[in-house]
Amino acid sequence: MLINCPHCGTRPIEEFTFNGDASPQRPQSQDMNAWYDYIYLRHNPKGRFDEYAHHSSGCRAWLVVTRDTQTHEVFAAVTAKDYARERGTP
Amino acid sequence: MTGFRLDKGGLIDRTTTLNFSFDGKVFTGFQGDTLASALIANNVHLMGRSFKYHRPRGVISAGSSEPNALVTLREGGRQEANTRATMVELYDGLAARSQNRWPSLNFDVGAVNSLASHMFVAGFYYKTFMWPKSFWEKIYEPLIRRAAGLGHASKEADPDKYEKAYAHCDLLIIGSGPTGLMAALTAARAGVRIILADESAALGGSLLNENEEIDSVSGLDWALAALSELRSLPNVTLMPRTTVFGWYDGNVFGAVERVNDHVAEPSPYEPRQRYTRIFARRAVMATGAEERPIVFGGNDVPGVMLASAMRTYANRYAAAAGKSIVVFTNNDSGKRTASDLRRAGVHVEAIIDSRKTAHLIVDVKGGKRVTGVELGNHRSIPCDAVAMSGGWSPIVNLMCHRGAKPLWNESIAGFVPPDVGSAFVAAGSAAGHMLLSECLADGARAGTMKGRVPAVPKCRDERFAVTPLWWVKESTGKAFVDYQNDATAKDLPLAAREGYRDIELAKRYTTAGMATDQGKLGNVNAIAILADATGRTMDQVGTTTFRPYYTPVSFGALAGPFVRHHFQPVRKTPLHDWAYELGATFVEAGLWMRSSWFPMDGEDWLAAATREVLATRSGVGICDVSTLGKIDVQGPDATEFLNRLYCNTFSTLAAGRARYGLMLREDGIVFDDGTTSRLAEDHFLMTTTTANAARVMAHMEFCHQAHWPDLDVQYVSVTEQWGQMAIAGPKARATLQKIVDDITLDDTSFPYLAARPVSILGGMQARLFRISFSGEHAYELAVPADYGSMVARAVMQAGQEFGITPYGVEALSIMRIEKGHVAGGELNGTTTAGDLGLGKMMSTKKDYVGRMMAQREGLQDPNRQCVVGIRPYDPKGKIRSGAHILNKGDAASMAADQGYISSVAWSPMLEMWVGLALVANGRSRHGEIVKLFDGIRNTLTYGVICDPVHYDRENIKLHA
Amino acid sequence: MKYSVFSLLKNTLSGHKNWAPAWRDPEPKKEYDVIIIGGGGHGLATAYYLAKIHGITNVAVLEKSWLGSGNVGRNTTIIRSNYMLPGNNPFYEWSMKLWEGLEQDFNFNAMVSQRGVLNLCHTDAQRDAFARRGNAMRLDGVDAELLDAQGVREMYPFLDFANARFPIKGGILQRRGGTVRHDAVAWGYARGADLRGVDIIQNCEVTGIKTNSGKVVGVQTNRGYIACRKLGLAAAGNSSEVAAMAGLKLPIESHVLQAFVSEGLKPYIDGVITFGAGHFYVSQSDKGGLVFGGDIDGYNSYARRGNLPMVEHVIEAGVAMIPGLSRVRVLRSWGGIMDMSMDGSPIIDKTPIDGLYLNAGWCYGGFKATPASGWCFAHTIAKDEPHKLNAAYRMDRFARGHMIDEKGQGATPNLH
Amino acid sequence: MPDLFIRVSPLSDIAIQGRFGADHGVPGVMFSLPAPSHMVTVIARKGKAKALAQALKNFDARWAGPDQYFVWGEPYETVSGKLKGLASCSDQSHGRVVIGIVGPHVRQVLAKGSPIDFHPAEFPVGKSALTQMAHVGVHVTRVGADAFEISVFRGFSESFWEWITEQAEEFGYQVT
Ligand SMILES: Cc1cc2nc3c(=O)[nH]c(=O)nc-3n(C[C@H](O)[C@H](O)[C@H](O)COP(=O)(O)OP(=O)(O)OC[C@H]3O[C@@H](n4cnc5c(N)ncnc54)[C@H](O)[C@@H]3O)c2cc1C
Ligand SMILES: NC(=O)c1ccc[n+]([C@@H]2O[C@H](COP(=O)([O-])OP(=O)(O)OC[C@H]3O[C@@H](n4cnc5c(N)ncnc54)[C@H](O)[C@@H]3O)[C@@H](O)[C@H]2O)c1
Ligand SMILES: Cc1cc2nc3c(=O)[nH]c(=O)nc-3n(C[C@H](O)[C@H](O)[C@H](O)COP(=O)(O)O)c2cc1C
Ligand SMILES: [Zn+2]
Repeated sequence: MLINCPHCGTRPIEEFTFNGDASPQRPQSQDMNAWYDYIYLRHNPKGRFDEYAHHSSGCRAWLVVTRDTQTHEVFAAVTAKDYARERGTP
Repeated sequence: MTGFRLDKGGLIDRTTTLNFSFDGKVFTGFQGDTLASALIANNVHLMGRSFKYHRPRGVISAGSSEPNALVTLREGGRQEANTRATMVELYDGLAARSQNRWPSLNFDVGAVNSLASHMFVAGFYYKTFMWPKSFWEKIYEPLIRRAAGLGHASKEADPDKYEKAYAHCDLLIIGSGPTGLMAALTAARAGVRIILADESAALGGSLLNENEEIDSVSGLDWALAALSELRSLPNVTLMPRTTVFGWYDGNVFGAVERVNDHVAEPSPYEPRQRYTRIFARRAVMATGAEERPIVFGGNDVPGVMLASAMRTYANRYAAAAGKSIVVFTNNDSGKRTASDLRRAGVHVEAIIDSRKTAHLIVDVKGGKRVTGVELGNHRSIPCDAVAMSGGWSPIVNLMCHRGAKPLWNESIAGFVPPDVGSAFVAAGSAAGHMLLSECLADGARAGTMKGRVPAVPKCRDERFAVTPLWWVKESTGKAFVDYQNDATAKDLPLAAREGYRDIELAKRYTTAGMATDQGKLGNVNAIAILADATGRTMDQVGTTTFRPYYTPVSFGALAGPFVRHHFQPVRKTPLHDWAYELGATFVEAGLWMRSSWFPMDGEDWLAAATREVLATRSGVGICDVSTLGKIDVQGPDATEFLNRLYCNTFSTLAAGRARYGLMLREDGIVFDDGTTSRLAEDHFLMTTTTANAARVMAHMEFCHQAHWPDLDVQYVSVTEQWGQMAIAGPKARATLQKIVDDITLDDTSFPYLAARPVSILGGMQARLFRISFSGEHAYELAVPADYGSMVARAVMQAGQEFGITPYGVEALSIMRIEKGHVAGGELNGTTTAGDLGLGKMMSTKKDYVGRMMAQREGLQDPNRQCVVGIRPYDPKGKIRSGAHILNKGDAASMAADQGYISSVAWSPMLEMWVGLALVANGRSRHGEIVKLFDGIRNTLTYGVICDPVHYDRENIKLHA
Repeated sequence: MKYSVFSLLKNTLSGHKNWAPAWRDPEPKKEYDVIIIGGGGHGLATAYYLAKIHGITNVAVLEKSWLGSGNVGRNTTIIRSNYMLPGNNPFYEWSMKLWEGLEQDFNFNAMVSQRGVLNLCHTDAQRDAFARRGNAMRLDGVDAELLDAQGVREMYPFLDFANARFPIKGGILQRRGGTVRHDAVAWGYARGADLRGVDIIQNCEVTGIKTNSGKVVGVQTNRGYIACRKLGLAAAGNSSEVAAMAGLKLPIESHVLQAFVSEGLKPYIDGVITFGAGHFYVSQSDKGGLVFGGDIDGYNSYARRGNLPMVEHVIEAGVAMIPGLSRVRVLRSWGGIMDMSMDGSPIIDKTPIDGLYLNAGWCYGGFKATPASGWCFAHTIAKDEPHKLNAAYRMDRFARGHMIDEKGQGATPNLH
Repeated sequence: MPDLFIRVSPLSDIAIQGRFGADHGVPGVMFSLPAPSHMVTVIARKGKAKALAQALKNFDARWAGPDQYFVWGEPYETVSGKLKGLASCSDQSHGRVVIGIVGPHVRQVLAKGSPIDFHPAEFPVGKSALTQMAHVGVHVTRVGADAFEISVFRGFSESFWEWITEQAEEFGYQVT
């Protein structure tokens, strides 16, 4: 599997470390249920999926990679910074 | 023809004779032979024994699909089992041994199995061996295991080297037959970067084996010309002896090059094999087609082989499979076989073409060598070899490695590759084109990256037409579908009858297709027979799942150079040389090598560590602590960042001071700890535990980039920039005073938790921290790494008058346990700040990672196991880490479990064993006597729970 | 038809023409008392014990593909009960006890083979952790032995003691651990359940779950609607997908785990060995192939195949542990979809929806659990409350903060 | 800081000068250990990336991550002084070991470790990248048609040296 790092260009997954679903957002509230949901519950979709990937053996940027969990086709990769700024705070 | 080596022809070099042996018997062959062709030329056909029935078996194919002719090569650490004789290039002195037979290939006791073969049908194992219960493991299974398996693997280390590599190209072409060559020529001439890989020793594919005509020269000459043109081009990489074994996500291909398997021993500078990950923008699967056996009685008797293989042995290796041949075919290649063999001077006794006669072969006569065949009409024909052709299967494997299934094509009677997009296309016979002209045209098409497809050379076409014949049902002899696993035609209907109708279930029940050839020859026949037995079409039954590896790959190739002590890189500290000079014993700590203790004449680790502790606590000691993670954190928002990462507050930390910090995971469990110093208003130096350094860094990057991208903070690991040493003990200050320039280390100018740049040894910029893990009056001195050992020596010099002693991680750990400081044993990923007695550190005034989830009932439960001290009830007694703690009166059971001992040490100061433990509600149980259950070491003793701080609870020495 | 020496001889004489099918191939009925989604080990075992122990026989097991096509048919077959944290061992030890009598119980040879499971350790800290674990096992009445380097060497002299990057300091051995022929487990339970009247319906994919005022009433399938009173989910890697049909969101991620088999060899490794300085475990199948595996690939996946980096990791570790493997060839590798839970431990529980029960979160340890999982799930479904053996495997443990995290990795599924 | 003190490279007694590996005439590659100099990690402060890139034109600055560089040849004090307000600087002069590798087979050697395509069209002279080789993170810069400079963490340098020189054996190599 190859990922096109916005900083480094196309690199294979051996240079990356994955950290699961990028869609849950760290709650601002003190609501325990919101936190439980954020920490523990996952949609875990079959198909298109936004996933945190750390270019740990490269530029060390955290990326959000959009990928199909069934075909492993990689559609896009953006930096986690842009992704976070894009969606703003919950 | 004299003997079985043809007088002329073939791509062998008759001027270079090679000696080799098979089962100790010595033979000769020629350069260019394979082991199989050389044996055939010596009229040796019995090359192996089958898996279950131990039937005599000869070579079936001339390539990598060979199921029968598996041999063991080489000796000792180089011994290699199950090697296909058809793929072994002959070299002088080659010694091959047959397998799966006892006492000898010729006389194999295991063959008695075939007497009971009527009982040994598919699934037989599952129905029996159940009574009496105990017999399975004691009797049946050991017998089965000994009978099963093929060759013996070595238990010695392999002396040869292996390499890994990456390769990149615009176009990868897999297969160098007419299709592959045409594709390569087309692409190469267009100037794109290509790689042409072929598993065979020589490039050219079937053009080396068959009599073809292209551009009015022989197919062979055309191929040689094409290859020399390709060789001359800078954008072309040719990879013979290279098997592309798998297709992976992102159009990454795995390939193994047999760099030196064709020589007795590789040069010391070269690898035996090289594994390459090929990143291809586009790839062409020009892997050709595989001829199929026909399933008929005795189709496994040595001397029965694929027609194309028999042609290949004659044309390419000048070896005759026999003197008198019967050809059995369901397609046009019968004619071609006969003419090639006749041209080679081999007598063709009969051609039995199932499309022309109803009287098919029902049995093959002969045990270890064909003596004749018997037809349905009871007519028998004497012969010493049978050439069979059951049609052709495109080699679709690679294209199916990512889940796509091939499709049945009626007109060629074979499965053709699925469409998997333009990045990987099939061409030539692999795509179902059986005519040479089609292959050339298809190759040119596949090799064209853009623009129009160039014209291709004219060629002569052999007719191709096939009418399926799968199984001669009237067969009287055993008819095999999967040779190596001894799956017969009858096994499949049986599996279906018993409910294993799905092809995947039938495969598992009969093991057809599960041998080392992965059913390259047998699977399509199996599918057809199952379809017939269950009244389904080929498409309805479908194929089993194609998986890597196209052919089996050695562990060595995939491990590459990362074996034995090179398995993982070694990481050495800046003080390594210094510690080494002093005779330190080193221990692995992750990838680091750390000085563990410094034995003096004959001391064991405990004696050494004890001495080191005593010397440190009474005088001064020096210890390498360079492995602690060090992260430079800077920027206007550095303080805010640390406040959010740590559960305690850092905004209140003054410049020039250090503070102990505790980090939680977002789930509220303790993650890591360490002291962080404020070097300037906007500049911190964070330290982490050795074990978590990398994870903490990744965690910071995650929190910053994913949660708080707008914080103006910069951080980078400076772990390797600094050699860091702890200088501890009553004389630490006096020692250091001698090497620091112009500063007095008293409590006012350099108090506890001071952290400042200092100049030492007359001008070296260093950093000094007054922090202590040992509980002594102690400092940590950080110096630029290249000076590390030198400074350590200087400190030793300075401390000499105080009897300074180097100490290692063993002594370090003894001292931290004496002081009740938590470390790895307690920071185990399941403990909370409260469990560690650090609950008070959790700020209530700010948000930080882990704050919310730490409030869950289960993490607040007063009955949680928390850190206490533990000592043996009998002061002379011993306690051990890992022992569990039970209430004094309770019998041993998990229900009564109160916790366990997480760390222990022999305390030189208290002269007894002391430890730390995690005990339910432990803080309120100091003084309680408990049972210490260490059943795994057969001891049951008593202990006393106490305060975790065993030594100098008042911290008098720390502040002394 | 009972399998016995006699039935075998009888059928041999009649040319094996009269073997009865191991299971029927029934059409789905309109309604069942209990429907189990998932014809894997756990689903089939659940049906078997529902029928055998609880006398509930109007049961269907719906399998979207062929019987045992899931993880039960693709795992590395290791069974053990060597856990550390309270709540785990009693369950896995019960599983071990069931394994020990299983073949006679369901009259099918599943080749249960207690060849011993040895975990190696390479540091003092690892040894201490093994001691802690071994003692927990002993406290639970499970067999466990702590070996020093010499003890390991006597069992497996061909491990790398000479030149290893991470020296072998010892290991923890459970002699009663071992391997079981994976496919046979599915087939044995299927046959046993079928004989007791359970309908095993292959190629029947559940596409929807129908509830009525908070209660399950049936399932939509590619073969039509089927009504039921109770519904058990045992869909392993697909648990999230199936639970979502009932509006449930699970503490689970799906990940791919690869496994490997070598070419057939004469007996080479007698028991099961797991490496402690890299992720690698290996045993030898009765056919002679070395069956081995390592870690999950690390990215979320529903594809039953992995990529090269993990292949290399696993094989590097293998050769690091056993240098002699260098010239052995790997024959085939494949993948399965792991239901990785947030603390590495499973869930066997009721759900907020009346009549809907969940069995999931097995990570890569659920094969050994098959008998106990089926046994406990059957109890939970029949009695509408968990048995005390699965009392720790409640879904609400995460919200309440009672995780069972043997590895101490926290809510990071790909690290369990 | 002026080097009043003798810096001891971790490779000093491992990288022995001479000719090793196969002998096909000219060495396939030559390894050198550029004399220890200064290396400073420079990371742009928020919103200062462009200004920093501009300021770095007067330095030997090599890309080392998003808005991050290794500045070679000038001491930490100088660099941090000149870039005050633009960037955060950290001295790495002792933290990384630099290995120079040049020769006709240099790409083949690097290809045994890194997944990067070092074809000149893809990786021109002057380009830097962060990648991994032999389980070790490396920073690599193309300094000539077939010349590269690689830096690794000090602690790994010995292992890395052993590995990379072994990869060059088949071509024959020289240590200068
Ligand atoms: C490579 C690998 C190695 C492993 N090694 C071990 C090991 O050594 N020891 C060990 O204890 N465990 C091991 N495991 C884990 C173990 O195999 C699993 O935890 C266990 O098999 C899961 O339970 P199961 O058998 O019921 O799952 P499965 O066999 O996967 O059963 C689930 C079934 O549900 C079906 N299904 C899913 N969705 C639907 C639907 N909508 N409708 C109908 N049916 C559906 C699937 O088709 C599947 O057949 C391993 C797993 C893998 C993949
Ligand atoms: N006699 C017949 O009836 C008949 C039937 C089919 C094809 N043919 C002829 O065979 C020829 C087919 O030409 P082609 O070029 O398509 O195929 P080919 O058989 O000539 O070449 C295929 C090459 O691919 C290589 N290969 C296969 N799998 C590989 C892998 N995984 N890795 C590396 N190499 C691999 C093989 O070693 C072989 O050299 C045509 O001339 C066609 O007419 C004849
Ligand atoms: C314990 C075990 C042993 C196996 N042994 C073999 C074998 O000897 N030969 C073989 O071809 N496949 C073997 N396999 C792999 C299967 O062929 C198959 O790949 C695996 O069950 C996954 O199924 P799939 O590849 O059809 O998806 C084995 C699998 C397991 C779990
Ligand atoms: Zn990157």
